[in-house]
Amino acid sequence: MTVTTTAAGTANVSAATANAAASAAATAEATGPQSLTMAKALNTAMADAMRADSSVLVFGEDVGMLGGVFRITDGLMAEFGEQRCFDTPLAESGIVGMAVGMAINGMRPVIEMQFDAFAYPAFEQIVSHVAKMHNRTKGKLKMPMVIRVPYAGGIGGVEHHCDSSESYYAHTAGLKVYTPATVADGYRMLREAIDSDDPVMFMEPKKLYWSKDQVDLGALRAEHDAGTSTEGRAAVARPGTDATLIAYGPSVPTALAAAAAAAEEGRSLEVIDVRTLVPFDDETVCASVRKTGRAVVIAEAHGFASVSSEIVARVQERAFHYLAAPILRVTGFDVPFPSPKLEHYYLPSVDRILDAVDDLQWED
Amino acid sequence: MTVTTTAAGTANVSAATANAAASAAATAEATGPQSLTMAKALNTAMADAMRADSSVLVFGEDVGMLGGVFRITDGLMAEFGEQRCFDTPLAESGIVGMAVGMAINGMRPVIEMQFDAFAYPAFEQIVSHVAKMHNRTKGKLKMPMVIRVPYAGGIGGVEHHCDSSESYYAHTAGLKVYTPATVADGYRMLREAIDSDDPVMFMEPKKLYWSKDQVDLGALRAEHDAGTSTEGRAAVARPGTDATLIAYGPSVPTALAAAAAAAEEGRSLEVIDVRTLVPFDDETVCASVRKTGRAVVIAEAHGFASVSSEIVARVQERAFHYLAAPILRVTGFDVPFPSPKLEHYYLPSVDRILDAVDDLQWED
Amino acid sequence: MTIHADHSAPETAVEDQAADVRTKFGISVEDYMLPARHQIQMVNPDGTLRPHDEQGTEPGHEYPTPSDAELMAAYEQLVVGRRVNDQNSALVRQGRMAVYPSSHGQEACQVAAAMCLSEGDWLFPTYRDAVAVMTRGVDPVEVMTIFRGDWHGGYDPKEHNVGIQCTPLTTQLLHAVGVAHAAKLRGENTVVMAMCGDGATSEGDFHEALNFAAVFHLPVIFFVQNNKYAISVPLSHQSVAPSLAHKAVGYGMAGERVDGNDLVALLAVMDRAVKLAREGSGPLLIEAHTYRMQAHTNADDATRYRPDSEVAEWQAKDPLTRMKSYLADKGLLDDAASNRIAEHAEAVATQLREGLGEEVPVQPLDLFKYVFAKPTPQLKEQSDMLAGELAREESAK
Amino acid sequence: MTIHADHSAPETAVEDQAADVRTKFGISVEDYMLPARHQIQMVNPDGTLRPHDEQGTEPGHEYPTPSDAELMAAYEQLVVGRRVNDQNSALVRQGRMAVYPSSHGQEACQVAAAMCLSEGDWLFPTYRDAVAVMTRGVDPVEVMTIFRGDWHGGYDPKEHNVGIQCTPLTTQLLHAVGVAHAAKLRGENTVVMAMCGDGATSEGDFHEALNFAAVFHLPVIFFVQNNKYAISVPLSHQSVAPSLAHKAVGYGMAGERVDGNDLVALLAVMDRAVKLAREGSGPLLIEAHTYRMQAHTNADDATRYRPDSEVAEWQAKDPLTRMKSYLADKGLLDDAASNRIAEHAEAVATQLREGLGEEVPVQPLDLFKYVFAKPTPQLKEQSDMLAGELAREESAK
Ligand SMILES: Cc1ncc(C[n+]2csc(CCOP(=O)(O)OP(=O)(O)O)c2C)c(N)n1
Ligand SMILES: Cc1ncc(C[n+]2csc(CCOP(=O)(O)OP(=O)(O)O)c2C)c(N)n1
Ligand SMILES: [Mg+2]
Ligand SMILES: [Mg+2]
Repeated sequence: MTVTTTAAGTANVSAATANAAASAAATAEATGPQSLTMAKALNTAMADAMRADSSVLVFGEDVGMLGGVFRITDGLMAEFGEQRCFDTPLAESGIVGMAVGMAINGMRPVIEMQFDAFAYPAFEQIVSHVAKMHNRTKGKLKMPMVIRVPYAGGIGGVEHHCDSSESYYAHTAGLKVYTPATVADGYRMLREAIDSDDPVMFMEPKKLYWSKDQVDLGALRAEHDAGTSTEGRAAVARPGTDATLIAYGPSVPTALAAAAAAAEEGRSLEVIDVRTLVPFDDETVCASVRKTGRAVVIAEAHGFASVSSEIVARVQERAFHYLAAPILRVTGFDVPFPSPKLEHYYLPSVDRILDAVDDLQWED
Repeated sequence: MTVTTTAAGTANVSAATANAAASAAATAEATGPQSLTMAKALNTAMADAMRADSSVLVFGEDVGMLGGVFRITDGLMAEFGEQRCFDTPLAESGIVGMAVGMAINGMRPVIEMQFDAFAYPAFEQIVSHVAKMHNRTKGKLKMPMVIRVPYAGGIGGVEHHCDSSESYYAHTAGLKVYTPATVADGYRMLREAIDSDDPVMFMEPKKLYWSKDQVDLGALRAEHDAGTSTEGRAAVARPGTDATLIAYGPSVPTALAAAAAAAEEGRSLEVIDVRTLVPFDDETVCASVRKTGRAVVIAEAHGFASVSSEIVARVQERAFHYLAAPILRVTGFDVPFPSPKLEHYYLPSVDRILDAVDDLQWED
Repeated sequence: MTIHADHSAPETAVEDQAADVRTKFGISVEDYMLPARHQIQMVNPDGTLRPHDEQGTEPGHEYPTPSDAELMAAYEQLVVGRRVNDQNSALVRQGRMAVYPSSHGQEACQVAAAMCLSEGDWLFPTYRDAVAVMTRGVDPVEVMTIFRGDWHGGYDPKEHNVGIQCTPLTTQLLHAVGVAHAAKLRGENTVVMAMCGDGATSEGDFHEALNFAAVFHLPVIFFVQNNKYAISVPLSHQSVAPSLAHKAVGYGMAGERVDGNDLVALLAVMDRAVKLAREGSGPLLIEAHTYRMQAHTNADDATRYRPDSEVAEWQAKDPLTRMKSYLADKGLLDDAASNRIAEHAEAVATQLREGLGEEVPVQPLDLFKYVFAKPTPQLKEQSDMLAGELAREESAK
Repeated sequence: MTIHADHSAPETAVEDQAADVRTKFGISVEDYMLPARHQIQMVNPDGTLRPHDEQGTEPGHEYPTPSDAELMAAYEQLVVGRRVNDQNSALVRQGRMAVYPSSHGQEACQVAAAMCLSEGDWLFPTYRDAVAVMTRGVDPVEVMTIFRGDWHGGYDPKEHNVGIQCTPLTTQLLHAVGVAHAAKLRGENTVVMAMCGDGATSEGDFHEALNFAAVFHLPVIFFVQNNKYAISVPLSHQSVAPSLAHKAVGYGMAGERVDGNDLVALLAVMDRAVKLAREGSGPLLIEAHTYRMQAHTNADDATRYRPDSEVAEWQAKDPLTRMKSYLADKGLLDDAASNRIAEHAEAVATQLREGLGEEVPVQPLDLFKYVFAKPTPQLKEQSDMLAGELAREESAK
C-alpha cells in the first residue's frame, strides 16, 4: 500500500512502479553507457549472479510471477524457473529462517523483505541466527545470505512502509550492512553482497529505485569479475574543501543537491557516500573531515542512537583536533515516520542541511 | 539456562537465584532503612502498584507459580490471584500483542520477557504497535504498558541470555527506556513506569538483581505518592571535577569502582547514572562535562550505532567548546556476546575505563 | 459448551471432550472442531434458496436462517458498501485519494462481520476492511484519512469499538485477543471480531493469537476472508491444508467454512458464532470463500498473476446480485425499498466525495504532538526547530 | 502419497485428497491427517507386549515392529544416554560444568530421533537433546562445550549433519526446513528430523516451519517431545487442543501420538515416518508423551510447580526399565549383553569425566576471529586493543 500525495511532492507510485516494470523488462545487455534505473541495475545484478552460480536462489513474498511489488525480481522466475526464484508463504520469520537452513546446506539465498517494517517479524532469526551462526560455529557454518530490504521514505507510503531500519542491523554484531546510492553501486554492491560469505543486510533506498544514471554494464561486469570491492570503501561523491557532508543511501542525492546549492553561495562542500555502514570506512571519512574541519551527518532515520550518532561519535574520536565546530546531524526526527502529507517535514531537506552548514561556527 | 564460571568471576547463579527467592519471600514492610536486593525492590514495586490499581496485571512466561526465572514476580500470583498474575503460552509476540489489546481495553499490563534475546520475537509488536499506537490515534489510545527485560551480561549466561538490547528500543521513536542501577531506583523507576501512560521498556540489569543496598521503603513509597519523578533525570552517582564517566544500568557500579580507583591515584571522576535513556537528561550530563571538560561513556552493549554513540554525539554537539579531549567510549566489542568463560574480556572493566581516562589527553 | 483438554492424561481428555460434545451435538470432538465437510451455503449464485439438505450443514453444524428484518438491513449495507468501494476507487483515479485496497466482491463478508456484533463488542479490521468499519458506524470520511495520507488513522477506536485498520499482517489478531481478555477479566460480555486474509494465516502471529484465545478461552471470532490471493500469491502457495478452517483443530477450537459471497449464509454462521462465543464456547474460526475482484490496491496489476476467466467466474457469484434476486423472489425487496436503499448509498457516496474534496491543511507540528502522553525535552527541542524553520519560510515569503 | 489441496475449489479438493487417501489407506483425508485416537504404545510400563489391537493403531496408522537387531542397538544407546545424563548432572554438581538441561526420562525419544535417520540425513536438536546429538555420533565432550561455557558450540554441524543445539525456541525448525528444501532442490534424498518441546509449539516459528514444510512438500519430521512442562508451565497452559499431534491437520500433514517412554513404539513410528517422508509424503508431525524427570536445568527448582506424586507416577513408566524387561523377556538381553552395554556406558562416562576434567585455556582473541568470514577493520582495531591490554597485563605480572 503506497500513498502518493502532491503535497509531499513525490512521484506517483503506481505510475512509477509501472515504469520500473517496463524498464526492467527491457534487456540491458549493451556494453556501452546507457541510461538505467537502480531497479534495473539491482535486477541485472541478481540475474548475473544467478547465471554465474546455480546455488544462488531468490525468494520471498510476491517475487515470482509478480516480480516483486517494486519489480526488482522481474523476469527472474521466467529465466531461472520456479526452483530458483519463487514465492513463499506470507511469513517473514519463515523466509529468513528457511534461508538460514538453505545457507547451511550449500545455497546462497537472496531474499526480499517486502518493506522495511515487514522485516521485523524476522528480527529474532536475523539477530540470533543470521548474525551469529558463523561465530558460534567458529566458521564451520557460513551464512552467505543477502537480505534485501527496500527502506526509507520519500515515496508517499503509509505507515510501516517507510521505516529507516538500518540502525537496528548496524548495531547487531555479525551483520554487514550495505546501502547503495547510485545506479552503478546498485549493481556493484548487490553482486558483492551475493558473493560475500558473510550475511549482508542490503538496504535499498526505495525512493531511488526509479532514479536513472548513465552506466556501462559491460564495464561493471568486468569490474566485478576483476574482484573490485566496495565493502568498507566510502565514495567521495563530490569533492569540496569547506565542510564535509556525510550521507548514505537515500540521503546522498539530497546531500549532493545541498552541496550544489552551497556552491552557488560560494561554499565548497565535500559529499561522502558511506556506501557500507558495516564495515565503516573510517579512513575516507576522517580524511575528509581532517581536511575540511567541519562536518554534517545526514540520514533519514531517527537520529537517536543511530548510525548517524555513530558516525559523529567515531569522527570526533578520530579527528577531534581538526574540528573547528561540533559535528552536526540532520536526521529524521525522533517520531514515528509520518503520514504521506507530512513526510516532507520529517525528511532531511536541502534547506535543513544548509541551515546546519550555516551553524558550523564559521565566525570562530 | 545460565552458566556460571569461576573464570568469569561471577556469582553462582543457581545459588543467587535461590537467595533472591528467599529474600523476596521475606516481607519488606519496615519503614526504616533496611538491606534490600534490587530483585526485592522490583518485586515490591509491582506488588505496591497492583495493590494501588486493580487494572495493573502481570503476565509472561513462568511469572505465576514459579515467580519468574529470576523470582522478580515471586508471590504476586499468591497475593493477587491467577487473574492478575498469570503464565501465558510460550510466545513473546503473543504476550506483547495481547498486552497491546489489554492496554486498549483499560488495563495496565506489566509483562516480562524472560531474557533480552527472547524479546526479539516480539520486535514487530513492540516497534510497529507499542511504540506507535498513541501517535497513530492522536492520543485516543494510550499504551500504559511496561515491558520488563532482564538484560546484559555478567552472570555467566550462555548465548541469547546476555544481550544488551537497549539500543534497539532507544532508537525506536515512541518508546521510553528506563534502566535502574540502584536498589532504590529499582523501586522508584518501576513504579513510575507502571504509572506512566506511555509504554516503557524497563531494562533490568540482571547482574544487579542480587545487589543490595540500605533503602527505606516507607520513604520511597512516600516519595512515589508525592509524585516525584526520575524520568529524564540523570543522577550524579559520585561527584568529581577532573572528568565525567557517563554510565547506565549494569555499568554504573563499574564506573563507580573506576572512580574510586582513580581517586586513589589522585584523579577526581564524576559519575553520572543516566537512569532513563529515553528521555535523556541533556542538562545534567552536559553540565557535568562542561565542568570537567572530559568524558568517557561506558556501556556493555556493542558500541556501534548504540546509545553510547548517541551520548557522545549529543554531548559533543552541546558542549563542544568545553571539551579538552575527544569523548571516548568503553563499550562491549562489536562481536556477538561471548560464552561465559570469555565474557570477562568483553565487558567494560575498571581497568579499561581507567585506560580510557588516561587517554583523555591530560598533557594537552 | 466448553472444549477443554488436560494433556497430562491425553487419552481420557479427548474422551471427556468427546463426551461433552456428544451430549450437546451428538458428534465426536473432532467432528465438532473440524469444519463441516462442505462450506455452508444457503443461496445459490442465481439467488435461489438451496434445499436445506444441500446447505452443507451436518449435525453440530446447523444454522438457523436469519430474520427478514436482518436480511433487509444487511442488504442495505451491502449496497452501501459496494457504492463506497466504487466511489473510493473513483476518488483514487481522480487523484483525490492516494490508495485504496478495495473489498469489491467481498462486501457480504464486510457487512456480516460488522452486523453480527452488538454495541459493546469490538471489531479488529485490516486495511481492506473499510466497509466493515463503516458498517459498524464509523464516519466514512474519517475512515479514509489514512488512505488520503493525512494521518495514520482518522477515527477514534473507542467511539465505536473498532481497532485501527491494521497493516502489519495479523498483528491485530493479538490486539483482539487482549481486548477480549481484558473484558473477560472485568466480567464483561464482550465478543471480539478479529479479521484477516488468507495470506495472513501464514504469519506467526496468527498462530499465537488463535492459541492465546483458545488457552484463555476468550470470546473471539477469527474471521478469515479467503479471497484466494495475497497480492499475487495464490492460496495454494500459502497452505495445503484441506481448508483454512481446518486450522481450528490445532487450537482446540471449532472451525467452519462458509460461502463468503452468500450474505444469508454468512449472517447465519456469524450470528451463531457470536452467540456461541458469548455463551462461553471459547474462540471460533470462520473461513469465508470469496474473491478479490479488483487489484490488491490501485498500485497493483492483477493481470500479471491471474487470468481474466477466473475473474469472470467469480463475477457470476457476485454477492450483491445474488442477494438482490433472493430478496426480490422472497417478496421482501420491492422498487420502493430498492430506491430508498440506492438513495442511502448515494448519500454516503456524496458524503465521501464532499468530505474528500476539501483539502484539509496539515499541521506540521502534529509530528511531535502525539508521540508520547508525557512529552520529552528532546521532542520539544525538535518541535521548536521545525517551528523555527516554518517561521523563517513564512517570513521569507 | 501426496496430500495436496487446491483451494480455488475447496469442495472438490478435499474430495480429491480423500480419494487419494482412500485408495492408499482406505480412510478419509482427515482420518489420515488426524492422529490415531489413542497414542501408539507397544510395550506396557512393566515390559510386557501389548496385544496388537491395544497398540492404538487404526487403519492408515499401522506400524511394523522393529527388528531385534534394531531394538538391541537402540537399547544400548538408551543405557548410554541415561549414563550420559547422570554423568553430566554429576559434573554440574561438582562445578566442572556450568549448566545441563537433562533429558533424564526422555532418553527413549532421544535415541529414536537419532537412530531412525540415515547417514546423509540431518538432525536439528534443542538444548535438551544432547543425548540425541551423541547418539548420532557427535563426540560427547564436544557436545558439552556450550554447557561448560568455553564457546557457544563445540562440534562441526557438517561432520555428522547435526545442527547446533538451539536455545531460541523453535527457530531451529525453520533451519531444518531450509536444509530439507536445499537438498530437495538438488535432488537429494535427505530426511530432516526437527525437534522441539511442548512449550515451543506455542511460538510463531513453529507455525511457520510446519507450514513452509507442508507447502514446499519437504521431507521433515517434526518431533515434539511433550514432557508436560515448559520450565514451570504445564501443558494445559500451552494448548487446549485434543493433542499436539492434532496441529498437523492445519498444515495438511499427518500427525501421530506415541508413547515417548516406549522405545519400541517410538522406533516403529519414527522409522515409518522417515520412510514415508523419504518416499515423498511431505512432512509429518509426531508427538511423544514423555516426562522431564528432573528440573528444567540445575538452576531450576521443580518442587515449586509440580507435586512429587506426579514425578513418582512417571518414575513407574521409565523407558529404561521397561525396555530392559521387554528385551529380557524376549530372550534378547542376557547378562553378557547387559554387561557389555554397561561397560560401553561407563566408557562414555569416563570419556566425559576426563574430557571435562581438563581445563582448556580460553583464547580471548577468539572473540574477534569468527565474527565474519571476511574481517572488518573495526574488529581488527578492537582485537588489537584487547591484545594490547593482555600484553600490558602480562608484562605487569
Ligand atoms: C507482516 C507483513 N508482511 C507483509 C506485508 C505486505 N502485504 C500487505 S498486504 C499483503 C497480502 C495480504 O494478503 P491476505 O492476507 O490474503 O489479504 P488480502 O490483501 O487478500 O485482503 C502483503 C504481503 C504486510 N502488510 N505485513
Ligand atoms: C524464544 C524463547 N523464549 C523463551 C525462552 C526461555 N526458555 C528456555 S527453555 C523454555 C521452556 C521450553 O519448554 P519446552 O519447549 O516444553 O521444552 P523443554 O524444556 O520442556 O524440553 C523457555 C521458556 C527461549 N529459550 N526462547
Ligand atoms: Mg487474500
Ligand atoms: Mg516441555
